Amino acid sequence: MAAPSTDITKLVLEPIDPLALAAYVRGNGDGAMVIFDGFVRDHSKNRRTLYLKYEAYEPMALAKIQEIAAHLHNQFPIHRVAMVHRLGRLEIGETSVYIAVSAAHRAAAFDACRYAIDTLKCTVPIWKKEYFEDGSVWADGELPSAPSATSAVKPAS
Amino acid sequence: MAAPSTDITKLVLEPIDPLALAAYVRGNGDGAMVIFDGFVRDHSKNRRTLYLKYEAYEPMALAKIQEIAAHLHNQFPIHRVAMVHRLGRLEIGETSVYIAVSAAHRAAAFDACRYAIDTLKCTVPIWKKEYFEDGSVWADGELPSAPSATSAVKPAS
Amino acid sequence: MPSVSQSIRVKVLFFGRLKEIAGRAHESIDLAPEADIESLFARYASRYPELQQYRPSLVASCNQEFAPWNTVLHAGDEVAFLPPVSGG
Amino acid sequence: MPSVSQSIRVKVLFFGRLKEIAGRAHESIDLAPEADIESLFARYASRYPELQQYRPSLVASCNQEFAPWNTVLHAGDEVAFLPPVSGG
Repeated sequence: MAAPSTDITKLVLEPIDPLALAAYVRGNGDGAMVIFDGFVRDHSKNRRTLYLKYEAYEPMALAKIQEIAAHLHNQFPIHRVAMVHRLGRLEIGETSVYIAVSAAHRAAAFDACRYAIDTLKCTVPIWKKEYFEDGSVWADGELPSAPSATSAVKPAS
Repeated sequence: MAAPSTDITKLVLEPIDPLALAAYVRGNGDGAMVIFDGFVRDHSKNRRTLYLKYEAYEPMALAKIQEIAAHLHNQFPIHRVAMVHRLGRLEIGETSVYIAVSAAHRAAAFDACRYAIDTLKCTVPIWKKEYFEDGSVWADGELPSAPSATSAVKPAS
Repeated sequence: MPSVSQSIRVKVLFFGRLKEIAGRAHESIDLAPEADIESLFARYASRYPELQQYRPSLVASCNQEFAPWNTVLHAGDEVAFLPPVSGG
Repeated sequence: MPSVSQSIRVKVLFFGRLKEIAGRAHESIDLAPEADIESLFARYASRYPELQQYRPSLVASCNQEFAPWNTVLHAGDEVAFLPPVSGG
């Protein structure tokens, strides 16, 4: 279930280079690439954002990103995947997450790219703190759907 | 129903510059951008492709692309759109169509980008000729769903 | 009163395979008043019989908008026969 | 035969808001054998009462995999309490 070694899955501190990732992902045998670029918005809930900081449970986050990439190859007829998340301090407009998926046909590339970001957002242990002029807050976030207690009590079916 | 003047809609002969388009489309008030990059595959139906040529009914094709962009703004909460199609001779790996959509939230950007390329592929009067080692063919293409005859005969409902 | 034989001139455009068959990208042609797009196509199909086989796969446009085949033409109209599109 | 009082040592990690409350990113702690993640959390909640309110919004991991709260811990396990994730 490992992602093919030709995928790029990374957590980085430095700015993400979209052109290099896109160039790597698109192959001459493909015809389509879909990219998701997530970046720092200048506001949050009507407050002006100054900058963000991201932190991660790094080894687990990387493993979860690699699981997602591997799952994409199992579920969709795609070629290559790049999934990169940046950590540390990010300024307004800077890319926090970049996902590129290439495929022979666009439907698979769209489906896979969307599945990747949707799954990343609700399962990968990364946290965002938003800094405003008058303070900072941890973003609300999503509760990962973790396994429930291993209990003898079964839910009514 | 015109696309906002801040959109980019173009037919071009020169190579498409993805970085410039992406930088233009993503704004500091957005958080998400979805990009579709369609490019020349090195094969078609098990034959090795040498290169492609695209031609268009240029004024109508541009008008149809602008209609699609305008429709995106009507249907989806998005910010900016770039839709660029290249014409003339394209080599393997070169981008033929590039669509970027920015939005505050990713779902709208995905939906709009996908709608744009799906609609472009079946309604915009552009034609592709594929060149192989032993000849060339016009691509099969899609029949636009044009208005049917204005007739007094109604279909059974 | 206009003569019943007065003709109208329209511009016709050919693309893709049709351009190769017609050997030209466009031409102007004189039609009888009340001619529709279907009858215009029939005229080209009689001049270039190879065109006829493509009729089911074509859509028509008039003045850069998709148009039904029974659209009646007027002087100055720009008509095109559009093969299945393959952009993207 | 091992003594019933023999303890196990596990590593505990704190992230986001929890790291701020605990004032540290990680520590090692000795637990009674058969302790589960829930009891480990209870221990921290008694040390840092502010933690308790976040319990419903947390998920647990053991050895870098999501784990039920009743997972029994073993020596050397790495446990983390994960606030709602907000990557992307």
